[in-house]
Amino acid sequence: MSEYGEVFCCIAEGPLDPEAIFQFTQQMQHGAQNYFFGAVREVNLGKTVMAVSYDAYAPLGEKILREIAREAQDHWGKDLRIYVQHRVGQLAVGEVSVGIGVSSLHRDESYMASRFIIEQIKIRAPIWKKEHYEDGETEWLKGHALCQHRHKEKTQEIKHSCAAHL
Amino acid sequence: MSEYGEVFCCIAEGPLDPEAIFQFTQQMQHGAQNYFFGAVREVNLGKTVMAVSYDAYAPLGEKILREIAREAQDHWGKDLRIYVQHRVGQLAVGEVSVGIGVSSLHRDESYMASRFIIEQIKIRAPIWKKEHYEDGETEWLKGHALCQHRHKEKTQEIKHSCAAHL
Amino acid sequence: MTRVRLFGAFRKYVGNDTHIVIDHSSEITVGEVKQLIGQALRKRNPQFEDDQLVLDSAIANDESIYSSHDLVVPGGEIAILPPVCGG
Amino acid sequence: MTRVRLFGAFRKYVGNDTHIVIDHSSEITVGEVKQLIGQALRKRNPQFEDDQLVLDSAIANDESIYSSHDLVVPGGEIAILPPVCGG
Repeated sequence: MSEYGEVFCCIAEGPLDPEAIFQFTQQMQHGAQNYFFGAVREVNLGKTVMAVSYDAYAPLGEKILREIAREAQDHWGKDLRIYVQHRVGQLAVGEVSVGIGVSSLHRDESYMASRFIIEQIKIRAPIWKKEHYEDGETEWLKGHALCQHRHKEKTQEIKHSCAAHL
Repeated sequence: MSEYGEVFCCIAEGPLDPEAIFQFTQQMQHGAQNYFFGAVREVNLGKTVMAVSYDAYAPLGEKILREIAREAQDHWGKDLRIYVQHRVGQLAVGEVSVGIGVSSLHRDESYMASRFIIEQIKIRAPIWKKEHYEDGETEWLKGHALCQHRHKEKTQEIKHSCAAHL
Repeated sequence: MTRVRLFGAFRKYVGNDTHIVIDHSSEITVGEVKQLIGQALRKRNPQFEDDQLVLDSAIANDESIYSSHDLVVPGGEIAILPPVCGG
Repeated sequence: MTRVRLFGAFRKYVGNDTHIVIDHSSEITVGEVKQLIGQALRKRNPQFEDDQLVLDSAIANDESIYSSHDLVVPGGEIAILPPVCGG
């Protein structure tokens, strides 16, 4: 196939709707769909978490999500159909913060591309989280410094120079 | 956690309900959920497929699915919650034939266990498919010979001796 | 006598039937079972020639797959499982 | 003058504000921008001491992340992005 499959990337407050993600992602010609959902965990680094507040730079973030999706297509198949959604705002324990849907011709690409996307989100998407603990304390979590090397049209290079976790 | 997470395995005619799979799989304490859906592809080995008929030995098949799920728990975390469903009967192109849901504490286990389960299904589950082509012909597809070595309580050994694709 | 349930590619040799019957009065090995199944299939449908499919198949019951050292006692029901291709 | 949007851990130093302002009248490097941001944060909130966080952060606009060789022209809006931890 010579045309890129459709990509939907969104950073927003509203909850994720699995049904909508399934509807967007599935494609007649494809034999495989993989979905990943990340949710707020009750315990992180030994502390009991009550909620997590997500902060995001949405315009740049959505652009970076689209870049990541495009890299996945260039690597695992242009025809991949990809849905990526990340929430912002305060989420309770158990709530889904990130959802990824990938449909592809065969199963390998759907797993690989989905995994690639979540790993890249964690190191490249301008999103931050503040944990709210049971004792009332809050803490902005440490994270991955963003890559500040010039990388237009140099995807492969960046992947090595910035140690993206491929 | 010392107790095994809940496992649901089913081989049946009815269509898969993503919402039901999602409801079963998600778990409050877990930070990750992975879902895989395999669907009937329009083209296989260069031939245009109109439909696929799945035949299965359901009682043994469900038992083997439960064994596979248990192996995934023993390998990636007892607490994994696992849903596996495979359809039988005639499915049109695009219809989902197999669905897998895995929820786990962290994302790595959910991807790895899900992938393990689908790979094992393909080589161990007593399920067969007959493709229906546009010219009216049908063909039972070649497959993987089932392992006939004794393997009670010898999961590790079997994985090597029977070349399960881990 | 043992009833043998057929799956997958074996179905095409027996019309709408789901089983064939093999005749034996004592315990026999999985290898002998397969030989009897091949003979019974040929008897049921002279077009059956795929002895390799029988050799590549496993013998099982609802609970487990027989290992090549297991014996099959007469009077029960077993299944012959060709190479699988689910998913 | 450039408005600087703050995210993540920087927010805790500025109450309900979302931006600080840095004062410059000509193009400056990303390194100089970061120095000015550190000064502006300390002026805004004397408790700010996390110069390492500023050094570890990236400078960006809605479209892209500045490389360390880029220059920032006055009069616009940029953002300072601490190390990220989405997902």
